[in-house]
Amino acid sequence: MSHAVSMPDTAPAPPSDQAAAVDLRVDIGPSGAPQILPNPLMTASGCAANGPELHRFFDVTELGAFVTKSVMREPRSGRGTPRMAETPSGMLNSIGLQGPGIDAFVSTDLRWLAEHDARVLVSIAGGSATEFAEVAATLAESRDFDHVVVGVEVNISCPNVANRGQVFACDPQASAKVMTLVRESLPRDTPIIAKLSPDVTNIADIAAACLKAGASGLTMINTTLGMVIDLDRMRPQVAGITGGLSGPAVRPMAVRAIWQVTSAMREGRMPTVPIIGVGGVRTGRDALELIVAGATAVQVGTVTFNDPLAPVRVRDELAAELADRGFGSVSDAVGAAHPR
Amino acid sequence: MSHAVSMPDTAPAPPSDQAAAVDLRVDIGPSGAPQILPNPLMTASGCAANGPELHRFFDVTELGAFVTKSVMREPRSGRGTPRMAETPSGMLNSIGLQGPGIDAFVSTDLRWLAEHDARVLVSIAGGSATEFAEVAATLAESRDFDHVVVGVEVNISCPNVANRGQVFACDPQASAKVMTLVRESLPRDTPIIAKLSPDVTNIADIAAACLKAGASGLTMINTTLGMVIDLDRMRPQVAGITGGLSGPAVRPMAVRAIWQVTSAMREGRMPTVPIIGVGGVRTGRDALELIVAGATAVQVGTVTFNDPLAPVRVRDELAAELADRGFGSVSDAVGAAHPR
Amino acid sequence: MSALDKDVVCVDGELIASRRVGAYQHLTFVAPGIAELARPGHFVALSVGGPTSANLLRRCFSIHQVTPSGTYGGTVDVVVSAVGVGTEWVTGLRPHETTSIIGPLGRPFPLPTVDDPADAPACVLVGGGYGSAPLFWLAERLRERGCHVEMVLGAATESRLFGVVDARRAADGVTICTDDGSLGHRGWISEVLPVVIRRSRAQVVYACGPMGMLQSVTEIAAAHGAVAQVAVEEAMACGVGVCMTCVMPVQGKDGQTRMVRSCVEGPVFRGDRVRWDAFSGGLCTVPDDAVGAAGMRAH
Amino acid sequence: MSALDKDVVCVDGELIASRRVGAYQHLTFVAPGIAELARPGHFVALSVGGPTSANLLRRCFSIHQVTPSGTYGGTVDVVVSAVGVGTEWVTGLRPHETTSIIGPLGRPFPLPTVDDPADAPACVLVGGGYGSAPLFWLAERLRERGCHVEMVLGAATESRLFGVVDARRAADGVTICTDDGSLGHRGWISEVLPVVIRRSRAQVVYACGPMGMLQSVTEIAAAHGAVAQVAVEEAMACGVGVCMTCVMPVQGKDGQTRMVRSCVEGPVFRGDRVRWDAFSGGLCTVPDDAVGAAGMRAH
Ligand SMILES: Cc1cc2nc3c(=O)[nH]c(=O)nc-3n(C[C@H](O)[C@H](O)[C@H](O)COP(=O)(O)OP(=O)(O)OC[C@H]3O[C@@H](n4cnc5c(N)ncnc54)[C@H](O)[C@@H]3O)c2cc1C
Ligand SMILES: Cc1cc2nc3c(=O)[nH]c(=O)nc-3n(C[C@H](O)[C@H](O)[C@H](O)COP(=O)(O)OP(=O)(O)OC[C@H]3O[C@@H](n4cnc5c(N)ncnc54)[C@H](O)[C@@H]3O)c2cc1C
Ligand SMILES: Cc1cc2nc3c(=O)[nH]c(=O)nc-3n(C[C@H](O)[C@H](O)[C@H](O)COP(=O)(O)O)c2cc1C
Ligand SMILES: Cc1cc2nc3c(=O)[nH]c(=O)nc-3n(C[C@H](O)[C@H](O)[C@H](O)COP(=O)(O)O)c2cc1C
Ligand code: FES
Ligand code: FES
Repeated sequence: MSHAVSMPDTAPAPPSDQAAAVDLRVDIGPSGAPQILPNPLMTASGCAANGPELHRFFDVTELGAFVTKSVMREPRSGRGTPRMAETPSGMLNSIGLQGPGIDAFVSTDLRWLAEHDARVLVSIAGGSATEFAEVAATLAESRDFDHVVVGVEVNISCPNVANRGQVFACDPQASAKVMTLVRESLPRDTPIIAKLSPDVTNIADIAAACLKAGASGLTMINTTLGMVIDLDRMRPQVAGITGGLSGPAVRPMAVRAIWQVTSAMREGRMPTVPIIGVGGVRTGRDALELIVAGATAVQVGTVTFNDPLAPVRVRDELAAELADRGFGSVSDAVGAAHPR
Repeated sequence: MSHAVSMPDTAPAPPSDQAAAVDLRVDIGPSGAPQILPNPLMTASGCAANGPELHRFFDVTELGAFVTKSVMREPRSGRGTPRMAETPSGMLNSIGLQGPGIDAFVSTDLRWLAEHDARVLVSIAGGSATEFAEVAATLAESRDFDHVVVGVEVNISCPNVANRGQVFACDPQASAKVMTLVRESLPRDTPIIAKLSPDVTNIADIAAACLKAGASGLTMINTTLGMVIDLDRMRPQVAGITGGLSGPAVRPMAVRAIWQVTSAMREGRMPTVPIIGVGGVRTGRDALELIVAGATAVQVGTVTFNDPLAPVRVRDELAAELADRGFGSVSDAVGAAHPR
Repeated sequence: MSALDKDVVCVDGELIASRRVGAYQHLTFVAPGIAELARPGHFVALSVGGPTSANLLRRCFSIHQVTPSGTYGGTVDVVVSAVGVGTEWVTGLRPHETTSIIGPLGRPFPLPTVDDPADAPACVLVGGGYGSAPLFWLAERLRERGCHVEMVLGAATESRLFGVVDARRAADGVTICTDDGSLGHRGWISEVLPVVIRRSRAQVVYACGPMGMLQSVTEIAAAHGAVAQVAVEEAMACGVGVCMTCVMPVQGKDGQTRMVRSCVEGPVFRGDRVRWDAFSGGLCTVPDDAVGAAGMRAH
Repeated sequence: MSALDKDVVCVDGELIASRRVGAYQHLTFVAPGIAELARPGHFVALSVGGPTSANLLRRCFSIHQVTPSGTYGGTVDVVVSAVGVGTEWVTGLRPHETTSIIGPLGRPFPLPTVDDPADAPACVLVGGGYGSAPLFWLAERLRERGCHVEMVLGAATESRLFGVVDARRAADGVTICTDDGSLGHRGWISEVLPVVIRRSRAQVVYACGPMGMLQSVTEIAAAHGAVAQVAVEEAMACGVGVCMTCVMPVQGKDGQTRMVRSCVEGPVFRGDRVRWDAFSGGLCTVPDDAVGAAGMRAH
């Protein structure tokens, strides 16, 4: 027995025509109702505003889908400031779901996105399951719904007024109720993507409850609850006291959540549905990490604040990473790190 | 009404004699049985081995307490390798509680620490509540117990063999059972510090269950579950598949956990006991952040890998930070960021 | 990529000059494309820490001056006070090192429309500390229009004044004040500003500096019938309008108060539109009458 | 602080020279205190990324050579292959920049006890790629004791060999091989090593390089009745013995296999003590007969 004495040569990036040949299309639709996107890259809700701001940097049609800021029924001012703190390789935010309310959203924001031919994954939120349903219904009735909305992302990481403000996503029943009512408010074939919080003892339980109640897909993960203290003023740094932690710091939590839920699907503990991965994606390598853990599509959130071009850059880097590893398509790579 | 036009001058560090005047002593004992430590800085379990390694860099008596690697009943080889991955501002580890077993621990490791006059917080673990109790009993009977052991830290973030490997710390009943049996195995006045996992929906519930069952204090937080994928080999990076995420990346989660549990204590939802803060502490500022959130003492874990002198450096930096802000003692600063 | 209206660029900026000026560092970056688009009051966002950085968020700095072309292509100058990890990193950059720069960002200072230079309004430009950085360039533009320009520069102490010499060239009159009297008038800007406004019959007061000063300038301007245009400095996570962290309560033309993003709708606001009553002790609350405040009370 | 047995130091190392050598970067740091304590086979741990770094863990490098004193105080040299974020940062350091250095770490190569230089054992030193870095210094020490020293250097290609010229000075015989034949023998070290051992009647084979090579060297040495001393390279989070990430299964003198820390009990091990059977495809499993393996099966 003998071994070669060789250091792995760091291979140069492959020619871009190999990357260009990778089939980036993905399907985020419910089973039987494909919703094909030209590529898996999306903005993350609340990290991209509603279109015009990033359109200064790249054409919004370049994205697989544009994910809008979670919208509620009424206009909301959001919280006071400070609303953020920088943290090691991440940040803490406490915005308080500032937004125009669903009526203004459909007449102004969705309109703009429609005029610019974007594919839109609309994120909705509510303080009660009924509010979620009303927001969904208003959206479904809007003039642009049919041709621009590729799905509805249901942000259940917001406080449930009826349950002492515990977030819906921390309770399987509360999450399921939201999904049931949203399902009833939307056309049958609209993808309904439940966005989960990592701040639970067992994320697969919540995922299963959402899918049973009508969700057709999952987004993981929302921010994790964190806190920073202002040591000069000796009080919480953000006006909301605690805030959501995001960015590369939390990426290992996102990979873990996607992996756990994908494993549960593979073991038949819940139906297999598309997962949209989000959490700390900065590069094409990071996107690939979420994909091989089980995600079909990938959102870029906090990193957009560092690099407004990130969602499109990551798409191109992902194509190169896939080509590098001999993958002909994104779909081939989905879940590829799981045991066969 | 008028305002000064002045930029805050970045104040120089205060003269070290001011820092030297700060009373660093803290009490981590149960109520009625004070256990005074000369300062609040500790190593973190599993991040300092059992003494001799760091004694090359500083005298172990400099610490408030030396926290040993969690020890179980039997010797354990730990898992295969790779056991770690670097992550943004943190790392992932999957060691598998490698250790000598409690008998060799007391005869060799604890002996060494006793010979070097260390104050020792012994971390114990088990796969069942009974194993925890047996380890505690063996410890209590050891010759060095009385004069070196300042407390027992109960690492309940390990898999419960009886419950499909769910970690004890994820379940209030399982956690309580461990505390009850450990309590029975140790002298009345030994501080019993339950070390909690952040991977739960409601950490205050677990804390309350532990305290009710006999814990006299809490350590927060253990690592949070994460995962990194090796994109060259297309498989989980660490042999244990998932691993524990630690380091500055998770500090906002530690601050939040300490804050939440301290708030619950202040609201009378559970007894007020000493909290030992741990998670991402790199500097004296970070230690102060955990203290003003509610921690009485502070452990330095992952950062020791970057700077083996960190626990002692942080102690000195903390003294300076306290002096800077006019605190005469650590105790004055405990919980100082909470509303009065 | 389809053609977009390029009003902003993102470039790797190479540092070509870095010099200490009192308590500040004056940095010149080659940043092609920004100079052509920038106007006084715009800012740039610099990434910090290089490829291994744990600091994800950009740091924002007012553009001090620009040179559209030249030996190096366009350049952008900023004046930085090192107060934390990011500004320390930026001021520690050495020539030929690079960092990513996005700009120009925000809305610049509105310039008066002047038909006849004889009617050009007199203006006072007030800078607190490094807040004076964008004002020299503004003074130039105003004087090109025929405006009489006075400058008032204030700081805690002499080393924290920026541009005293430049001011004498850029403005028709300069008043200096320092808290400790180390240069100029001993005291606050608010003590000298009324005199300057009255003397110059200023109709517009431009100001850049700490929030407290901007409020004070706004009140004094109003008391003298002048309009205040103030450039604010809110903590910004993105600088480009996508994160909603930099908001503050500002009244619109319709009289309604909204939590507006200071990075895209500011950083320059009409002082009398800012709801100064909402700011206190480093916090800013949402006024009860703000649009969407009711929605927050619901939950 | 009470007096400790100082066998390790932690210093801010200033880079004073950095030069490209083939595919590697050869770096010289001023690191007072390390040179005095170091012996061939020791390594140092460098922090990476500076004060804003997101990379918390140190990177380990074999000490290539040391100079106890001189114009600059003691210096330490390392040879670095840029393969990832940390090594890219280190190789990108410019003279007069600093980084924290801890060392010397680990156990050095054991040197033969020689009473009469005439009886000194012949030794073969095998280096794969940058693995040759610590061997020249070792060769010197061995020849001081009277040992005949041969070196075998191998790499994928010429640019990945390190120290071919130094080898000719440091050793009594040098054999080069490259996978592609760009220099020396075309092929693997395992093909030339038996000849060299036989020719020199070597009793000790020292080796540093990739794991596969070390296993191969161990087998060849054993087949020729020589002892192999191999310096391994396991991923290390701390380098100082406190994290338990760098373990590998090694048999003790008592015949028992333990998961030992390669940073403190290694990086040099007797090749025949390493449980090569546990390594495969980048993973290393715990042998069933290892101390504590039963404890793992319990839960
Ligand atoms: C529009 C605008 C223009 C500015 N112009 C200048 C200028 O010309 N010269 C100059 O020296 N400074 C200027 N600042 C302030 C400068 O951005 C901050 O001093 C800097 O961000 C602090 O970063 P740090 O890492 O050193 O401090 P840290 O306190 O470590 O920063 C932590 C976080 O808080 C944010 N932050 C902290 N202080 C401020 C602040 N005062 N304003 C905004 N964000 C802050 C940082 O961006 C970072 O995200 C400007 C700010 C804004 C918003
Ligand atoms: C005792 C010892 C001596 C070494 N001597 C040298 C030397 O003289 N010259 C040289 O170029 N390299 C040497 N190495 C390897 C060097 O430490 C790694 O190449 C380096 O850590 C990779 O860091 P990175 O950030 O560039 O790579 P990344 O892959 O980004 O590193 C990610 C993480 O994995 C660890 N890691 C990755 N590869 C290795 C590896 N091969 N060995 C150990 N840790 C690894 C890193 O330390 C880091 O924590 C030595 C390693 C050890 C353990
Ligand atoms: C400033 C900010 C605002 C956010 N707002 C929302 C939101 O409105 N709805 C939502 O579902 N998620 C929101 N998120 C969470 C992100 O969409 C994303 O799930 C999370 O930040 C993790 O991804 P990242 O690390 O890429 O940012 C927000 C995140 C940030 C940083
Ligand atoms: C390599 C490693 C090993 C650890 N082993 C243990 C352990 O045996 N017992 C325990 O309670 N915690 C263990 N921890 C958790 C730490 O004690 C600490 O709670 C956690 O890492 C957060 O603190 P830090 O960010 O300062 O590291 C370990 C952490 C690391 C990084
Ligand atoms: S800084 Fe992000 S919206 Fe203004
Ligand atoms: S690298 Fe930490 S114990 Fe060896």
